[in-house]
Amino acid sequence: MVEIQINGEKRHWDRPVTVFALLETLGICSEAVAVEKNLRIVPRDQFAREMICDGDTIEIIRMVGGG
Amino acid sequence: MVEIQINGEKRHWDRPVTVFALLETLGICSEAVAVEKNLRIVPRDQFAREMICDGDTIEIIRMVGGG
Amino acid sequence: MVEIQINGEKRHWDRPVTVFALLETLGICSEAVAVEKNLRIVPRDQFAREMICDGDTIEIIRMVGGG
Amino acid sequence: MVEIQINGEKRHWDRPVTVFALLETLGICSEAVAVEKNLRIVPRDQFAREMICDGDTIEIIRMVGGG
Amino acid sequence: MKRKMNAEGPLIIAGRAFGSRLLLGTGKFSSPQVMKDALNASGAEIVTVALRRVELDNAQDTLLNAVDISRYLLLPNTSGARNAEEAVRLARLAKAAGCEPWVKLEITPDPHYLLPDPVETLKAAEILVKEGFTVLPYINADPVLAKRLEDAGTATVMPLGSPIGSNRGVKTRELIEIIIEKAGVPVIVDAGLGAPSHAAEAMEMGADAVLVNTAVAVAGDPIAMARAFKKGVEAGRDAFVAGLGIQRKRAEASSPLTGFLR
Amino acid sequence: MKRKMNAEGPLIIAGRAFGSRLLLGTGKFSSPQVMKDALNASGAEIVTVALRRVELDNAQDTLLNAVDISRYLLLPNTSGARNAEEAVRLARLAKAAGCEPWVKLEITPDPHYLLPDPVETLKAAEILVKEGFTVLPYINADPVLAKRLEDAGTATVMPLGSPIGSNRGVKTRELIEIIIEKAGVPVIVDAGLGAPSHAAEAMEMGADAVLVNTAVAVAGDPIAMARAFKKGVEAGRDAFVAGLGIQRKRAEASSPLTGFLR
Amino acid sequence: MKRKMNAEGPLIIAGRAFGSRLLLGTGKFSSPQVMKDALNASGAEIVTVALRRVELDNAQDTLLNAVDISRYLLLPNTSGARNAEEAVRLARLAKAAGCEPWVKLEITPDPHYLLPDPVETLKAAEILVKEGFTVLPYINADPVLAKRLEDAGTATVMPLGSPIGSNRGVKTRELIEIIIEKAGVPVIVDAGLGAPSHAAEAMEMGADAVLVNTAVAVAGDPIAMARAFKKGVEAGRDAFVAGLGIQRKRAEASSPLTGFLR
Amino acid sequence: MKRKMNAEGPLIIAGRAFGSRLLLGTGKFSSPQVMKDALNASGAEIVTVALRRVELDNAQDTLLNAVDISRYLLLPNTSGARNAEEAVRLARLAKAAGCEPWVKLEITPDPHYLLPDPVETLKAAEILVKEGFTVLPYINADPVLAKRLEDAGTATVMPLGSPIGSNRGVKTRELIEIIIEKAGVPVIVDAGLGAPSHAAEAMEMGADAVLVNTAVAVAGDPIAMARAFKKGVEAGRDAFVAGLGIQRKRAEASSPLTGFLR
Repeated sequence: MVEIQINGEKRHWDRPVTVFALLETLGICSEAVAVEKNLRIVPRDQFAREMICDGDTIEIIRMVGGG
Repeated sequence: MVEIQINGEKRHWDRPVTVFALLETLGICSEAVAVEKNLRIVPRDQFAREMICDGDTIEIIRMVGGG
Repeated sequence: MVEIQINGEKRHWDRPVTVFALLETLGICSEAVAVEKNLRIVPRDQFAREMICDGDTIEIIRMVGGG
Repeated sequence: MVEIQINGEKRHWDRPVTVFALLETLGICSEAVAVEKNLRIVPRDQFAREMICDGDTIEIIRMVGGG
Repeated sequence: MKRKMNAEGPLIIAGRAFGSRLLLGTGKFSSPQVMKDALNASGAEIVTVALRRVELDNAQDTLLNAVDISRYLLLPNTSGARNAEEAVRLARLAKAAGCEPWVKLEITPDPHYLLPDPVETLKAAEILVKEGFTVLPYINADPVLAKRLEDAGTATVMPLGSPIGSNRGVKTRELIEIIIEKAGVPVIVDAGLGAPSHAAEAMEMGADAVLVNTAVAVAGDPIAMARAFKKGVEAGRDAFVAGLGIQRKRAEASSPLTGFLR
Repeated sequence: MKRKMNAEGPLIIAGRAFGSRLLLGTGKFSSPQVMKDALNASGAEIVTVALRRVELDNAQDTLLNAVDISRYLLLPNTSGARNAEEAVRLARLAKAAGCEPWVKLEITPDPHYLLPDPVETLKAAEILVKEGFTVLPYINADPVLAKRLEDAGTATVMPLGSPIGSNRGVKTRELIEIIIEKAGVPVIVDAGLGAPSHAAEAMEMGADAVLVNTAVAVAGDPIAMARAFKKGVEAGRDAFVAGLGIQRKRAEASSPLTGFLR
Repeated sequence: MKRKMNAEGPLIIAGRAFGSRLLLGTGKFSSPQVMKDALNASGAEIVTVALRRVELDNAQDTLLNAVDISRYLLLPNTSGARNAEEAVRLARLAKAAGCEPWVKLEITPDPHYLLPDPVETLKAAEILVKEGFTVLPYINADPVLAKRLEDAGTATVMPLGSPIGSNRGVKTRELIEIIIEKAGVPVIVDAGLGAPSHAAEAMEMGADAVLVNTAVAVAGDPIAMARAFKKGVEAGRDAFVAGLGIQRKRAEASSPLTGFLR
Repeated sequence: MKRKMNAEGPLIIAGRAFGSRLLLGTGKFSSPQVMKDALNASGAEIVTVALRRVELDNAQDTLLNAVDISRYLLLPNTSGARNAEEAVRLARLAKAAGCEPWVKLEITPDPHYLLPDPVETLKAAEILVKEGFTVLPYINADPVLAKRLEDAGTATVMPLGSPIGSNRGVKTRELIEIIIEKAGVPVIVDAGLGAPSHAAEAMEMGADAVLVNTAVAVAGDPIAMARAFKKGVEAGRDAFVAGLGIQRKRAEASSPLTGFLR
């Protein structure tokens, strides 16, 4: 049982997941986002390998309209 | 019975009156006003002599605050 | 011998001339000008008939650049 | 023989002098000035004691008109 | 500019000298007492008044009780007049009511913006001057009209800074500068001056006087505001006489430009 | 705006009260006597001075002979400093020269427009505040910088109205309004005020004081101009306290709107 | 504002439709060819001309050779006229010279600032309207005069932005806004527009068209400047039709205000 | 001004050429389709975007579906950042999200007026330049700060005209003129431009480009307004290149000054 902080919300998984799997589960297209794990950016080509474990803090960021 | 138009209002007297009497009756200090009778100005020194008769139109004007 | 005042200058002719002839002599294309004779405008279709005699004052006006 | 840099100018004395003596020699009223010796401010109550030796750099500053 | 000749002297209108260059209106004050105190604080010597019908059922005259006529020149205006004829009629009534033959000529056909009618104003001015009135016409900032009124014999011209009561200041600066340059009679900037800085600006431009009403009458503290305008007018006039510096694009050091420890 | 609370009271800087809200610079006067008389006419209680090397061959101090120090707070500026280090050095020298530990902090790397450096100014302010100086920083009209300086412990902020000596007035109005709204320390508008109307405008906006030098020093008659600025500052302050009316697009009649003979 | 009804349609003057809202003057160009190319680049459909005596010793007409009359409506002005009589005489001569009965009525007694005379202008307008002329009067920014001219039957009003050739832009903004609000005929801002931004500003205010001459004719590159004004006028008109936002005192974020990583 | 050398050429930022001098923001549009059409009408080649958290329960990306990335350079801003650290973090995230290493650096500690912090902006710029970012910093109209940022290697400076979204135009004109005069990198006027005339004015002053968002996004018709700004920017640029005439106090006749029938 792992607890992850994602974009300020607590979420739970029954086991550690890759960034890629996380995004897939959340229905987020990985093409358009940036992911920070514990304040460190996860390069896109690492999404499939980078594991998210209990207690990790994740930020998933995307572009929106702005001036 | 005479009808006089004063400052746009109809007023009635039982006989012709002088401007002076008119002002007195209305409680208007004659020092501070100008009087027009049928579009003609009545000089202040004529107030006591100038008669107002039936059908006359009178304007009584004074100074008020203004810019 | 006739003396004509044209645009402020005295000019002389040996005989009265029509407006048309005058313009031709001066090398002015009659299409683009207006002519005043003694403060009265001469309609263009009168140029050929309107005689200019001794003592007449003529103004020949044209369009120029302006704002 | 000592050489002193004062306000950017080289000046010579035959022996080391106090700040106080220096100002007096230059005809500068010590009340209205500040003195820097080798980038270090010399407190006014030290003027009589502080010696200026060969190679020292002195700045003598005063108030002038300014906005 | 001949007008600058007696720059340090008093304001002279129709041969009459005034120590104050601030004219005050008497409209819109919350009470006669407040008005009286504001007039006092302003130092004004010329105060404008309007003419209206006496209310037959409420005939006591409050305004004149408050104002000590002897201290001020009461300058009746023709407010309400929509054309020359009405303005002339009001001017005559004002005289008959005991005013001196001075009139602030204002003709405003449109009640919305209360802007003056140039044609009717000139027409009325010509009539009133002939009748011996000292005419102070309220006009748009129109240099040609100002000149024509002066030629017709008006004692001043009173161009507007911005619409009456708008408090927007001297929005017509370019044109008022021309009026001042050309004028042979005093130029009094009237209408729209909402703050002492506006009055000071007009005076710095070389105006001979300003007229203020709304900005003082409706201020939070009309007496203090009257005093403020008095100072603003004096500040602007003093600066005009003292000679203002020109505006520069570049900066110009106020401290010696010898640089750091040089 | 807490600042409006003691609107009617004196100007208070670092716990010290001043009756006048006009600060005067001492640069560019044609003679010490003219400067002395102008200071006198201005009513200023704070006057700025610069620091420069004594000229070894011409050592008599003219400035201080003219000014009666006891009457004024001499506020040394750091003019000439191009960075924080030079400014701090000048501030210390000023103190050693007998000034109180007050300093008008100005750091202007570019001699052309003499505009202040925000980064160096903040750096120097932090150092000088730690050393116990009362710091009055000259800055661009930058509300965020103003707030940071206040947080760093400066006694005031001194935003510029327009470049030094340009006489162009309050060209940075929008931003100075924000500085005033946000400030917890006195806001002194400095630089570019070329006429009393400019000073009055700044005060009407709610500035706590203004500093003027060039406009007075180079005026045709500096003494009269000093008096004019004194009145302009008082006019603007009085108006701010009295409560200015709002600006309207529409006109608003100053005479009763009953129309002609109604 | 009825005028906004056909905001998206063409400019209509006296029942005649024009695709361009930029009128161009033909004075002061360095050569007929430059003028021709500038007219072309401007897209103007109405071009103003003046009337002068033919020089007897130099009679070839250069202007008309350059301009292809069929492409433009030639709008003769009455420049030089100092009163109504002279203006009427010039209008009649223009018609006799082959122009359509349209006239830009300008009466400027003072050669210095070339400002219009309101009284003579109204007088001349009344005469010319009776004679069947389509009259476009050049006036000061005077809303009451504008209304009177409209009532007299003029086809437009042409208030000045600032003095002719001064390039100072719309200095009379407050009053022109009122003219536009009240006008029932097209308002063409004339005189003083020195840059495309000035023309755009006038159009954004709701002006129906602008007239430009000096700014184009004396530009470093008149053809490029003509193109620039064409775009400026279109930009301003498009913006007026599209609906401009209001001006705010506060800032309003263009990016989502969720704050940092929220 | 070296900057005028390639006046007729394209806008070049960090060695990259752009045909359009109008940058458009993507905030506050009523719908992606409206935004797409407005971008299209504006002719912009650089469009700004913000970075925010994905909403976990509403994860579909609408913005990028609308914008055809290949046609535009997406310029991520650091809006929301209150200090250098947060800004740097956002810039890196933007790059990780697939943007090119370009960033519009904005650091606004105060959410009220959204004005930039000069000290934090310089600090972040130095870091990001070292990391190889092309940095376009949003700043107050501060010539000294602009120079320091240029020296630190930023690709442009982006001074504000007036507070973001205020639509008030170029209120900081005097200072932006100095920035343009001194700048060795493109000057892009950002924030507060509320109408095409404002954009044209900035370009006429010699700005290299402008950035607009609110005025277009919230217009009655954003697509038409985008087109209007496109024309306004081109008009201003063309006029700057063509060479504007100087402003005169006097009038200057556009018609021959020979007087009436002379």
